[in-house]
Amino acid sequence: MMVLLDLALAAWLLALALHVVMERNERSAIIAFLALGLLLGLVWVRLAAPDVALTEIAIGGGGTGILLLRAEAALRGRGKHEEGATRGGKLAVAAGCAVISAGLGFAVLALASPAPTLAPAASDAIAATGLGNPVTAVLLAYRALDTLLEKVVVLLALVGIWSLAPDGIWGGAPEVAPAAVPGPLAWLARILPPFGVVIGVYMFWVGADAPGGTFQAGTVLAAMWLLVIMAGLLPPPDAASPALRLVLVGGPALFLAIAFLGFIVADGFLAYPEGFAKPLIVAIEAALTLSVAAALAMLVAGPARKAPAR
Amino acid sequence: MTSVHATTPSGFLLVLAVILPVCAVLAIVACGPRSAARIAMTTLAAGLAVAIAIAMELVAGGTALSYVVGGWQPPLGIALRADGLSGAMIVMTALVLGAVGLFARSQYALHDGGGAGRAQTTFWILLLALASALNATFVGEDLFNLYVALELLTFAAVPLVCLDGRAETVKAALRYLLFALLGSLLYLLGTGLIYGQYGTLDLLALSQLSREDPALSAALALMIVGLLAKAALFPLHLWLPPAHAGAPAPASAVLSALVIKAPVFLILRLVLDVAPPQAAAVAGQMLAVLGAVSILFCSVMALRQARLKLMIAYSTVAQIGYLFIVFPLAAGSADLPPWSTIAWTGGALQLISHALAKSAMFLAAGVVYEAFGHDRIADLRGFGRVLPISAAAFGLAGLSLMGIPPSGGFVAKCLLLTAAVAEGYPWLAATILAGGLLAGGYVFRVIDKALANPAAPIVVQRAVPRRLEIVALALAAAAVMLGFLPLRPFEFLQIGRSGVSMAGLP
Amino acid sequence: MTAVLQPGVLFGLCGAVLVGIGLFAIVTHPALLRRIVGCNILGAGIFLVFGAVARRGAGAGLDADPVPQALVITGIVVAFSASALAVALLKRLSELSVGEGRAAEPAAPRSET
Amino acid sequence: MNGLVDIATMVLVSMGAVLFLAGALGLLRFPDTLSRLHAVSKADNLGLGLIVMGLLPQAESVSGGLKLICVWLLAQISAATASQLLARKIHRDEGRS
Amino acid sequence: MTASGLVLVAALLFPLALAAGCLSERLRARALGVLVLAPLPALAAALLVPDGRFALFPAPFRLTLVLDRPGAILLGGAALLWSAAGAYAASSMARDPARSRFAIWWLLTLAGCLGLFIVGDVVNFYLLFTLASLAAYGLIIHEQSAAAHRAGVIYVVLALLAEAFLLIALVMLAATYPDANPQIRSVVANLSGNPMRDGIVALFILGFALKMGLVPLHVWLPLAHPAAPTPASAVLSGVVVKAGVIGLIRFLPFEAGMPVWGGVLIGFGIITAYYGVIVGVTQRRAKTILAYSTVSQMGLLAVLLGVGLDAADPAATELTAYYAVHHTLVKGALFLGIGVLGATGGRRLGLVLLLTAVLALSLGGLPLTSGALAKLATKPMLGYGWIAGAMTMAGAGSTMLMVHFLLTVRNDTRDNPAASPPRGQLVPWLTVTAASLIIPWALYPIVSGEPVAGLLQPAALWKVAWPMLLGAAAMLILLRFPRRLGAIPEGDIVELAGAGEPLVRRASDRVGDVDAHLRRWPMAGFGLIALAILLGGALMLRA
Repeated sequence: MMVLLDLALAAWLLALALHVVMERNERSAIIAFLALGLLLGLVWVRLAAPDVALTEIAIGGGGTGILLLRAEAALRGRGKHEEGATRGGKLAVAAGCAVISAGLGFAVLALASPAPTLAPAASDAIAATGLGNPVTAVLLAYRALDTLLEKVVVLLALVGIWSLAPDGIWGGAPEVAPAAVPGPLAWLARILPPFGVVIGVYMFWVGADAPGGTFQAGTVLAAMWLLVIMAGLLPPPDAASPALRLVLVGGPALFLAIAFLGFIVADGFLAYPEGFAKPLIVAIEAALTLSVAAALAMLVAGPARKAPAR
Repeated sequence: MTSVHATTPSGFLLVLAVILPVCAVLAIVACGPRSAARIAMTTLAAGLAVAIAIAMELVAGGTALSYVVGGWQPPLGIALRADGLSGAMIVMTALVLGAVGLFARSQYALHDGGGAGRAQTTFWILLLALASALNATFVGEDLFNLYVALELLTFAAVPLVCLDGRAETVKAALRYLLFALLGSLLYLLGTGLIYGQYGTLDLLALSQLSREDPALSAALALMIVGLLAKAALFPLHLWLPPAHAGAPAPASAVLSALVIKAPVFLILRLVLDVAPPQAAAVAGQMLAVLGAVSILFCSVMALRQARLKLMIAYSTVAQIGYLFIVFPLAAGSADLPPWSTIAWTGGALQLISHALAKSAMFLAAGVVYEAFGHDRIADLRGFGRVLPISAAAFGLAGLSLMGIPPSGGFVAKCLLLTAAVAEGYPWLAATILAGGLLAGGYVFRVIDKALANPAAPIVVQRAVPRRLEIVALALAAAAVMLGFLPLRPFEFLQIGRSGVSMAGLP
Repeated sequence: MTAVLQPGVLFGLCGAVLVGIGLFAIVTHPALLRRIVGCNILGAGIFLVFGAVARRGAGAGLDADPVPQALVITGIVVAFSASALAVALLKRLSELSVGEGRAAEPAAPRSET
Repeated sequence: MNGLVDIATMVLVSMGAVLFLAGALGLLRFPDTLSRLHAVSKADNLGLGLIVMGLLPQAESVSGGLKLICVWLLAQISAATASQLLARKIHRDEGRS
Repeated sequence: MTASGLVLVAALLFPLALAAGCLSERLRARALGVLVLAPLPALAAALLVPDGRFALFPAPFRLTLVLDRPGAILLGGAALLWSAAGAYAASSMARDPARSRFAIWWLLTLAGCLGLFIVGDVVNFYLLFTLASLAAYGLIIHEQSAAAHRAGVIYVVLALLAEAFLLIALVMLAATYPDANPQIRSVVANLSGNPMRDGIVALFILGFALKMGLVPLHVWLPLAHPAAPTPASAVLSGVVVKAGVIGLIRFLPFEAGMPVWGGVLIGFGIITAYYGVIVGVTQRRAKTILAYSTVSQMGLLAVLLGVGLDAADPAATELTAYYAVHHTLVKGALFLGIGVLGATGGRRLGLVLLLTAVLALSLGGLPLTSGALAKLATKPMLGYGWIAGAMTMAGAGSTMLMVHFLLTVRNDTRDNPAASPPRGQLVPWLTVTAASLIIPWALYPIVSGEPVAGLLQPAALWKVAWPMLLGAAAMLILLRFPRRLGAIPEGDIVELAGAGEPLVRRASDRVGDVDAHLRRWPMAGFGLIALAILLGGALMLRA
C-alpha cells in the first residue's frame, strides 16, 4: 500500500517537475512549482523528516513561491530573456542531464550498505543538550556553527537586496501593498494573523522537543507580517529603521554572545554550560525566530521603493 | 574514527579569524552607516593581527592548529584546522583585505562627504563578510561547513559586482550568481553522496576512509566541477570578465585576488586529501589540461581586450590556470609526499603572488579609471606621466605576472617549470613559458602606453589622492619581494601536513 | 527489486532525476526567471538525495539520521536566500533595461556578453 | 462502540473523497474559469469538512481534535479568500477585454 | 671580505644604488651627471682584481661573483665604453626634457650588463640578464618616434622569447642538481652527464643568439640600435649584445667540447657574418650600416666560439673575449663618432673624418689597429682550413661595409665651418678612440702569448692587409651599382613577418569568436555538464 503511495508520489513529482520546465506560460509554471513544493512536503513526511517537511512547505514551497509569483507579476511582459539553447543544443544538454541523472542514480544505489549513520551518536549526545528533537540538537548544538553562519548568509542576502535600491531612496521602505487592496485580502489580513502568530509561537516552542523550530516558526510569522503589510494594514518598515535593524541583528547577536560566553563558562566557543543548555538554546531560538521572520519578510519584500521617512 | 581532532591551546584564534568579521557585520547593520568605515578598518586590523598570530603559532609549534567547535567531536560536530597552507592563505587574505580597505577608505570617502551612502555602507559590510567567508573556507574541516562558507562568499561577492547599480553590472552580477549557485549546488550534491557513503563530512576522517567506489567518484566529479565553475576555469569562465571588470576597483581587487582562490583551495584539498591516489592522478591530469588551455586561451583573450579592466580580468582566468597544472606536478611519490615537492611550493607561491599582483593591478587600474573617466587602453597614451606611481605599480605587478625576476611570480614559475622538467611534462613546461610570453605581451601593451608621449596634453578629470596609488604600489612591491624567497620547498607550507596520513599514498 | 522500492532509495532516485530536470532547465531555458526556478528544482533534487541518505541511516530509535535532515533545513534556507537575491537582481535589471530601452535602443535588447 | 465510530469515519471520509473527486472533475470539465472555480471551492470546502468530521472521533486527545478543527477553519478562510481574489481578477480581466 | 671582493660588489651594486637614489627628486635632476661615474667600480675591478672568486651573501641569496680572464677583459672594455658614453650623454642630452628617465634606464641597463660579466651563479645570471634586456627597452624608445616604438615592440617580443628559451634551459640544467641555485661552473661541468644536454645546449644557443643577433634572429638589432639616442646606440651595439657572448662563454662546455653544436655555431656564425655585410651595403643610414656591421661581427664571434666548442679548447673563450673587446671599443667609438661628426665643421672635419676612417677600417683589419691584432690573435686557433678562409673573406666584407659607411657619413656631413663639437662630447669620443687603439696592444701578449714585436713583421702586416685591399676594391666595383641602396629595408626579414600579420590577426579573431561562443550561457552550461560527465566517468572507470 505504502509502496504504491510512494510510487505515485514519485511519478507525480517527476511529472510536475517536467511540467514546470516545459510549460510555456511563466505563471502556470510557477504555480506548478508551488504545487511541487507541497508535494515535496509529502515526500519528506514519507522520508520520516517532519521537520524538513515543514521547512520545505513553508520556505521551499511557500516562501519561494510567493517570491517567484511577485517577480512574475512585476516582470510580466518584460521579463529578461537571454538566448536559449538551439534545438541540437537542447538535445545535447538533455542527453548530458540524463547521463548525470543516471550516474547519480547509480551512485545512490551503490551507497554503502549498511548505511553509515550518526543517528546513534546524535541520540546519545542529546541528553547533554536537554532537547528532545534531535534535528534541533544538530542545528543548535552539534553543528551550531553552520546555523550561525547561515544566519549571516540570510542577513547578507538582505544587505545585497537592499543595496539594489537606487541611491536616493536607499534606506527607504519596500513597496508591497498593491495600489488598491482588494476587500477579501484585507479581511484575510485581519482574520489570519492572530491564528498565524499563535501557530508560529507554538512551532517555535515545540521545536525543542518535537518537529518545528526557528525556521518554520519564523516563516509563519514572516508570512503573517507580509500579509498585514500587503493588505495595507501596516506600513512596510524603512530599511534604515533602527527597530527593524535591531530585530534583524538580535538573533545572531544573542547567538554570538552566548557562543562567546562558552569561552568563559564552558568548554569553549559555542559550548553550552552543563545544565543550562536547554534554556540557552530556547533563548537563542526565540531571538532567532524573530530575526528570521523579519529577514525572510524583507527578503520577499525586496529593495526600497520609497525614500526613507526622515 | 581513528582520527580525532583535538583542540590545540591557540586554536581559538581560528574561531576569531572567522567570527570577528561576523561580529563587525552585525555591528554595522545594527549601528547604521555612520561608523561603518571605522568599524570595518578596526576589524580588518584585528583580523591582520589574528592572522599573524596564527602564522606565528604555526611556526612556533610546528604543528597544525585545531579547534573543535563547542566540544562536539566530528563526525557529529565541526572542527576547524589550520595547517601551513591555510596559515599562508589567512595571512595573505588579511594583507590584501587590509590594503584594499585602506584604498577604499580613501576612495569612498572621496565620492560623497559623509561616506554614509548606499554603496559605501554595503561595501564595508560585504568586505567583512568576505573576510569571514574566506577564513572559514581556509580553516574549515567539514564539507558542509565549507558549503556554507562558500555560499557566504558568493553572497558577499555578488552584490559587490553591481555596487554601482548600472544595468550591465547588474546583469553581470546575476550571471555570476546563477552560475556560482549552480556550482555550489553541485558541490552540495557531492557532499550528500559522501555523507551517504562514509557517514562523515570531516576531511581528516575522510582522508583515511576514502576508497575507490562509485559514490565517491560521482561525488568528487560533481564537487570538483562545481568548484571549477566558481573558480571560473576555462571553459567555465563566462561570468568572470564582465563581473570583475564591472565592479568598482577595490571590489575587483578582492574578487580577483581572493574570492576565486577559495574554490581553488577546496579543489586542492579534495584532490590531495580526499581522493584516493588513482582518482587523484586522473583528476589531476584533467585539471592540468584545463589549466593549460586556460593559460593559453585566456592570455590571448587578454591580449585582445581593448579595455584595461577587462584585460586584467582575462588575465585572472589565465593565471588561475597555473594553479591547476600543479596537480600532476605535485603528485609526489612514496618517499616524497606532495607537499614536499617544489611544485607544491610553486603552486602556493603562485597563488599568493598572483593575489598580491592582481590586487595591485586592479587598484592601479581603478586609479586610472578614476583619473581619466575611462579605461580604454588605446586612449591611455602617456598616463605614466600623470600617474607615475600607478604606472610603476602596474609595471611591478606585471613583472610578477610575467614571471620576470625578481618577483614572486618568477619564483613560482621557476619552481613549476623545474617540476615540469623533472617530472617529465614537457607540454606543461611549454605552456608555462608560452603563458609567460603572452603575459609579457599584454602587460607590455599597457606599459608601452604608459611610457609613450601623449598625443595631446592629458586631461585628468579628477585628482586622485596619492594615498590610493601608494596602496597599489605597496601591494605590487610585496609581490616582487616574494621573489627573494629561496627556490626550494618551503617548510612553512608543510606544517601540519605530515599529521594527515595521506590518502594519496599507498 | 524491493530494495529499490524502499523510500530511502526510491526518493533518492527521484532526487537524481530531479537534478537532471533542474539542470536542463537552468542550462537551456531562455527566461532568467525560469532558470531561477530550475535552480530550485535542482536544489529540491539534491535535498531529496540527502533525505534518502537520512532515511537509510535510521537507527537508535530514530526513523532517520537527523544530521542530513538538519543539513537540508540549512540548505533550504540558503537556497531561499539565493532565490531572493536572484529575483531582486532580475527585477532591478529589468527596471534598468526598460529605462535604457526607452532612451537608447528601441529594438529588443540583445545580450551584449 | 469502536466499530460504530470506525464505520462513521469510513463513511464520512469516503464521502469527502468523492466530493473531492467531483470537484476535480468539475475543474477539468467545466467550460469557463468562474464555474471551474465554483466547482473546486464548493467541493473542496465540503469535502474537507466531511473528512475532518470523519477524523475527529479518531483524534487521540482534545488538543488533537482542536488542531483538526483549526485546520478546517484555516482552509476555509484561505480558500474563500483565494476564490474571491481569483474571481475578482477574472472579472476585471473580462471587463477589460 | 677582502678588498678585491668589495670592489666586485661595488661594481654590481654602485649603479643599482645610483638608480635607487633617483627615487629622490633632487638626485634625479642630476642623474645625467653621474652616468660617467657609475661604471668606475667595474673598471677598477677589471684592472685591480686578479683571477678571483668571491661568494657573497650565503643562503638564502647565494649571490656569487666571479672574475675570470675573459670576464675581466670584457668587463674592462665595457666599463670604459659605458663611462665614456655616459659622459657623452651628459653633454648631448643635457637639454632633453626626459633626461632623468633616460638616466634611470641607463643605470639599470648598465648594472645588468656589467653584472653579467662577473656573476657566478645561475639564478643571478638570469636575473641580471633580464635586467639588462628589459631596461634596454627604455633606451630604445627614448626618442618616442613611431620607428622607435616599432623597434621597441619588436625588441621586447624577441627579448622575452630569449628569456623564455634561457629560463627553460637553465631549469633543465639545474633540475637534476640538488642545489636550487648552483654555481654556473659546476652545472656546466656536469652537463655532459645530463640526458637532456643536447636540448639544453640548443636552447642556450637559441637564447643567446637572439641576444647577439645571429641570423635569422637578428631582426631587432638593425631597428633598435639606430633608433636610440647616439650614446645609447653606442652601448647597445658595443656592450649589450655582448651579453649573448658572455652567456655562451659561461654556459657552453668548452672543457668537454661538443663538436656537433660547435659546427652549428660555426655555420650560423659564417652565414651571419656574410649576411650582415650583404644587407649592410644596401643601407642608406650610417647608424643602420653600423648596426649591420655589428650583426656581421657577432657572426665572427660565434664562429670563434664554435671553433672552440668543436675543438674543446677553453682558450677560445679568452680569444673571443679579446676580439669582443676590440669590437666593443671600436663600435662604441664609431657610434659616438657619428654624433661628433654631425656637430663638426670647417678644418677639424677632415681630422675627425680621418680618425673615423681609421676606426672603421680597423674593423676590417687595418694593419697596426686593434682589428688587425684581433684577427692575428685568433688566426692560429682557426688553423688554415676553409674556416680560416671564410673568416678572411669576412674581413674583406667588413672592409667593404666600412668603406660604404665612410662614404655615407661623408655625404651626411654638412659643411658648416662654425660648428664645433662641445668638449663634453669630443673628449669621451677621443678617449674611446684612444682606448680602442691602445688597449688591444696591451692585452695582446697576455692573450696570445706572443710578443708584440711579431706583429710588426711584414708578413703579419700583409696577412691582414690583403683582404682589406680586396674588400676596398670590391667596394669600388660595387659603387657602380647605386640602385642597390635601399633595396633591402631596415630589419630585412622582419618585413616578411608583416605578411604573416593577417594570419595572426585571423587566428586571434578566431580565438575571440570561440570565446564569445563558449561564454554563451547554454554553451557554458553544457560545458559544465560535459566536464562533470567526463570527470565522473573517468573516475568511475578507474574505481
